[in-house]
Amino acid sequence: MFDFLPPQAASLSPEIDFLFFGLLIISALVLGLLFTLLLLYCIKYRRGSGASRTGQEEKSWRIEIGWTAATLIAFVALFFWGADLYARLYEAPPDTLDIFVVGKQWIWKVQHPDGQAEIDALHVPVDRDIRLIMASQDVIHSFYVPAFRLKRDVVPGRYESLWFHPIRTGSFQLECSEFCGTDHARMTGEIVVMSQADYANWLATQAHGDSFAGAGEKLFRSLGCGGCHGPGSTVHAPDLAGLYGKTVALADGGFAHADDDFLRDAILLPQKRAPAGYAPVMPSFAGQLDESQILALIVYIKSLDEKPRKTP
Amino acid sequence: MTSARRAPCKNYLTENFTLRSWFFTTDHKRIALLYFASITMFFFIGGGAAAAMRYILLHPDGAPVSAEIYNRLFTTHGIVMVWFFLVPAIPTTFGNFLLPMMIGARDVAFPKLNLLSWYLFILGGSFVLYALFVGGLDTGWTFYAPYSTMYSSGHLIAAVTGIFIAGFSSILTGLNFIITLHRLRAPGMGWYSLPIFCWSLYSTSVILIVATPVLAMTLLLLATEHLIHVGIFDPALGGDPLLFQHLFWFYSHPAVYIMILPGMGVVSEIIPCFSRKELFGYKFLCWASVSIAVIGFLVWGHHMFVAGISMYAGLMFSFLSFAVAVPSAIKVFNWTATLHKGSISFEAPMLYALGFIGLFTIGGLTGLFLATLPVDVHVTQTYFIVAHFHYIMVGGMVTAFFGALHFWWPKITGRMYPEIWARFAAVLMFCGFNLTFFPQFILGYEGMPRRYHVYAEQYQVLNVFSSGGAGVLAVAYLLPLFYLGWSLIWSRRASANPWQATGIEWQAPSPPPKDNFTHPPKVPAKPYAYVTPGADHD
Amino acid sequence: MTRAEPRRPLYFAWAALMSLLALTIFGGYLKLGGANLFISVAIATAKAAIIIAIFMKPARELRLGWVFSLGGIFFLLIMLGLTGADYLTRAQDLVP
Amino acid sequence: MTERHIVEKELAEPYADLRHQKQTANLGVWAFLSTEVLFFSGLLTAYSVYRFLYPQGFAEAGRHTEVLLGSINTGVLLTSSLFMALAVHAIRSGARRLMMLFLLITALLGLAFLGIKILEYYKEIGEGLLPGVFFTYAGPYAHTVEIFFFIYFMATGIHALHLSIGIGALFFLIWRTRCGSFTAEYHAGVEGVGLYWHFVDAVWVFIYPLIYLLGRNT
Repeated sequence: MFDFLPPQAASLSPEIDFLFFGLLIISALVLGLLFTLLLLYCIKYRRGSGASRTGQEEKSWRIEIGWTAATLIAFVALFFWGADLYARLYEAPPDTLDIFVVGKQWIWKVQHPDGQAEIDALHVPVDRDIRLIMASQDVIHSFYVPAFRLKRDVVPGRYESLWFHPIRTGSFQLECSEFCGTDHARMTGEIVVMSQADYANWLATQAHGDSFAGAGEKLFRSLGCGGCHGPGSTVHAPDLAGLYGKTVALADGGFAHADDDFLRDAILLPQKRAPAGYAPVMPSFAGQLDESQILALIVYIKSLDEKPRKTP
Repeated sequence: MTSARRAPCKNYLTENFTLRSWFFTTDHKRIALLYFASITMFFFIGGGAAAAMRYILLHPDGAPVSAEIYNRLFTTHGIVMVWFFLVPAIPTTFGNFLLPMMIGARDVAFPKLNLLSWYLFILGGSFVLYALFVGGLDTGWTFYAPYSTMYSSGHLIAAVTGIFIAGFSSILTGLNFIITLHRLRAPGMGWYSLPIFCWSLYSTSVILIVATPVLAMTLLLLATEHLIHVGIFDPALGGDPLLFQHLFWFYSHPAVYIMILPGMGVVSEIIPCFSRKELFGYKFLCWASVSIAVIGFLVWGHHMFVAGISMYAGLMFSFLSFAVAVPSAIKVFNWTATLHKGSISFEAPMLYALGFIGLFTIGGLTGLFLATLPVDVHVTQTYFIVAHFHYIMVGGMVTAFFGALHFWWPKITGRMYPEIWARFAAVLMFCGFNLTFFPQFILGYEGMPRRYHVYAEQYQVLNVFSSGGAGVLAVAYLLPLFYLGWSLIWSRRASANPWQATGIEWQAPSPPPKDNFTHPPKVPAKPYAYVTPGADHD
Repeated sequence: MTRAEPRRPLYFAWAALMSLLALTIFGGYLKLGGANLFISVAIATAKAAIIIAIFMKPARELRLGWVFSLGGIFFLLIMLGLTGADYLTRAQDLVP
Repeated sequence: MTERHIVEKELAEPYADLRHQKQTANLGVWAFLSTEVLFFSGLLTAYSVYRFLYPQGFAEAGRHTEVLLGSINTGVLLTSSLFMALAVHAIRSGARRLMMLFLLITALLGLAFLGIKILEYYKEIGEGLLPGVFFTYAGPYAHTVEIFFFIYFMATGIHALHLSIGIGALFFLIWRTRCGSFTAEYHAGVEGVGLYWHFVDAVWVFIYPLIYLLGRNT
């Protein structure tokens, strides 16, 4: 539409642009009206001009209430327009392709579910719902893709997710938009959107050993997690198979949804949301694992819940 | 012109010439001048940093400096401009000088606290200048944790201490104004006889005393975490970085209104005076100021839409942010309506006021873009934000500051400024400003993040425009320094009321004597009782 | 000059404060789950109200004193309320 | 002293009569106290957020505070407030010597509070509960306990600082009274310090249950 705009590369970008231009037109009308009046009054009522000054508006409250109400109605309408679109931007649809992103000073590290890893680049297939699960190793970063009209701060200590549906192939700019230190301006990368066939090819040609879940399983063993959480263990510890997505009763009487953030806390801050019915003996692994290792563990734990369902 | 011929009698400037009489003065007018000198210095320090940044941004590869230097420059620019120019600018200078005079008082309620407030400001400023001269810091003015507390290596403690101390200076000023307005109004001066400038300062002061202590506590927590590594904000130790942002923006969003409300007050004085017409919708303007101050405390979360607050919190803050724009819109409409059937002349203060309306409206309208959630997700943390708040802060507040400076220059110094030069500077400022910051809206929508000194090639053209505009703007800001300085000695003397304005500060001689009024001022029943030539007044 | 002001309310206020202190200590050891917080904050509010109303007398000089004494609390509630609105609705923490 | 003497002695710029000056000073103190409320509210918000995020860890940490000393201190402070109110009452009827006595008792109770507070700090630091500097607690909720004690030391430390300033102000008042200030007609200074003292007391009234009584019910 306009040359200066970055390409509209995700399913919702045209809608965001539409909203933006809606706002732009409204603003232009308001500004046009205001500047016309200012200019008109300044010329017509300049000192010494012959224009009649009789009949100055004395009572003002009718006019005041009029324009206040008009402004308010316009604002409420704009709010609902924005709110509807935002809700769709915010909530990911089901069945997304999940890719893991770790930000650290000053690189973006990407892990695909099958184990392919890349730095400062993200390859995704076109026409699929893609969800990024993002973590930060150190400070707050922000994952920003202008062509998708999307950004999300990557806050250390928790997972942030961002979903999009690419609608055109090509290479788009990735930027860190939250100031993160010396080389903040160099923390950029590229998003490569490929046709589904090309994406399959690309995945195949990338050298990789284990799948991401496989890497997690190795870690799980080398850290000795199975000693307590394994099937034959004598220690009373939660069974991890099928845990992901469940609602867990907590020791303080509350409930928690066993999602990525919950598992992350369970590994790093086990007492933050301790489950009910277990002694608080889980050691903290904070400081021993980096963000992508934690992600690998979580992906492995997630994969555990699929097995029982496959063999009914 | 009797006063022009009369030999200068004793006024607050000629009362006494010793250094002691300046540095230990409790006269609100002298304190205003002490502040004026201090913030002028800070304005040019902050402006220098901005100029250096615009120079660096001419090239996409960030030459000729390293990232460290650029990061320190924008931090310097932010800290100095926000806390040592924009927040104190109008209240401590024109507020201090004019507030007691506008209500017919001899001084503010607590003159000694007023002086103490200036010393605190200078002490805080010294800490910040020390931090900058020994190497600066690179956190940005927002000090986001955990970067500021755990990772940055700059002189965080000195800078934060400086801001902490300067905060108490703000609190004392706010407290003084509130009590002064409640208690020292001249007999017969009701709330609805006050000029809008006083209402604006009252609203500003409420924000100053309510929000600033929260900043003080936040900075205290920040500094302690930095010093002894406790995890109050750092997630690695169990803290929550978003808590810092909540506390910080609880101050820093209302702080935006600290900066703009006094500007709105100034414009509300200038426009009726040069239109020779009563201010339209006076009571609506009064209460619009107060509602901005109160609703302004409900919207801070719009700085955090992409930072990880919940979707519901996002929607709530978005709605409230639209709500706070309503009173601002009311103000713009009322100023415009005041011009209708007036008798408008275009002296420099009026040019600044008209420029303010235009630039503030653009700033305000782009604020709506940012309150609209999906658009904010795209443009926040880009140059769109930078352009938006500079339209409010510089286009609005700084323009109003210069408007006030010219409008009350005769009252403060007793001299007229040179009109031609002043008009030229006003127009130059308006053009330079738009050239600098309008391209940044486009840059932002194209996706150039802020705080980047190395950027993609496609952004260069607009950046060059912006830097060019900054050059023009720099000249426009330096000009008044020369012609106003010149006017102090060589310009003609001003009469008591050169603009034929109705505010009672104009009933005092120019410059006023130490006790402000030579005889008790006549308080008009209603403010802005201008008579338009040719109108059929009852 | 108000010589006639009685001294007795001050002693009553002090007695009430001490009783509330005893009550809040006692309440702190009851096993009431979440209600403990509610009770202790309610008692603290009552104590503060006594201190303000009887010891401090906001309207001693000007009725405006009441506005000033409650103004700070009003903004404090805004701060707690809106910050809470975010924390209580963060999806990852609690299921309803 | 005659009316005219008092006016000559106490009246300051920019006031024309003492009543006006006194009311204004009183209002100024109230405005200052509303600022103080917001100063403490930053900490209160931090406390609320972390208590909400880590209920168990906070309960655990609360059990490590000195509830006995804290309760005694609450009583001491509430009593000091009574004497402060009595002091204001005394000067309002012109009893200057009685007021000095009450002020002295108030100040001594304040010092007693500080003494107990120091004892408490001494014990807690001995247990290794000083965050960042000397923190040796290694139970299951170590991080949370550290955050709790950070907020604890901040809140009580800033409170103690306020109290120390109050004590200093009380001795200043006593000294000024000996020099001849304060009469039944004009005693804005005493009332101002009184308001401040009661405010510091009211802050403690909230600190006490939130810190010392936390986690006592399990």
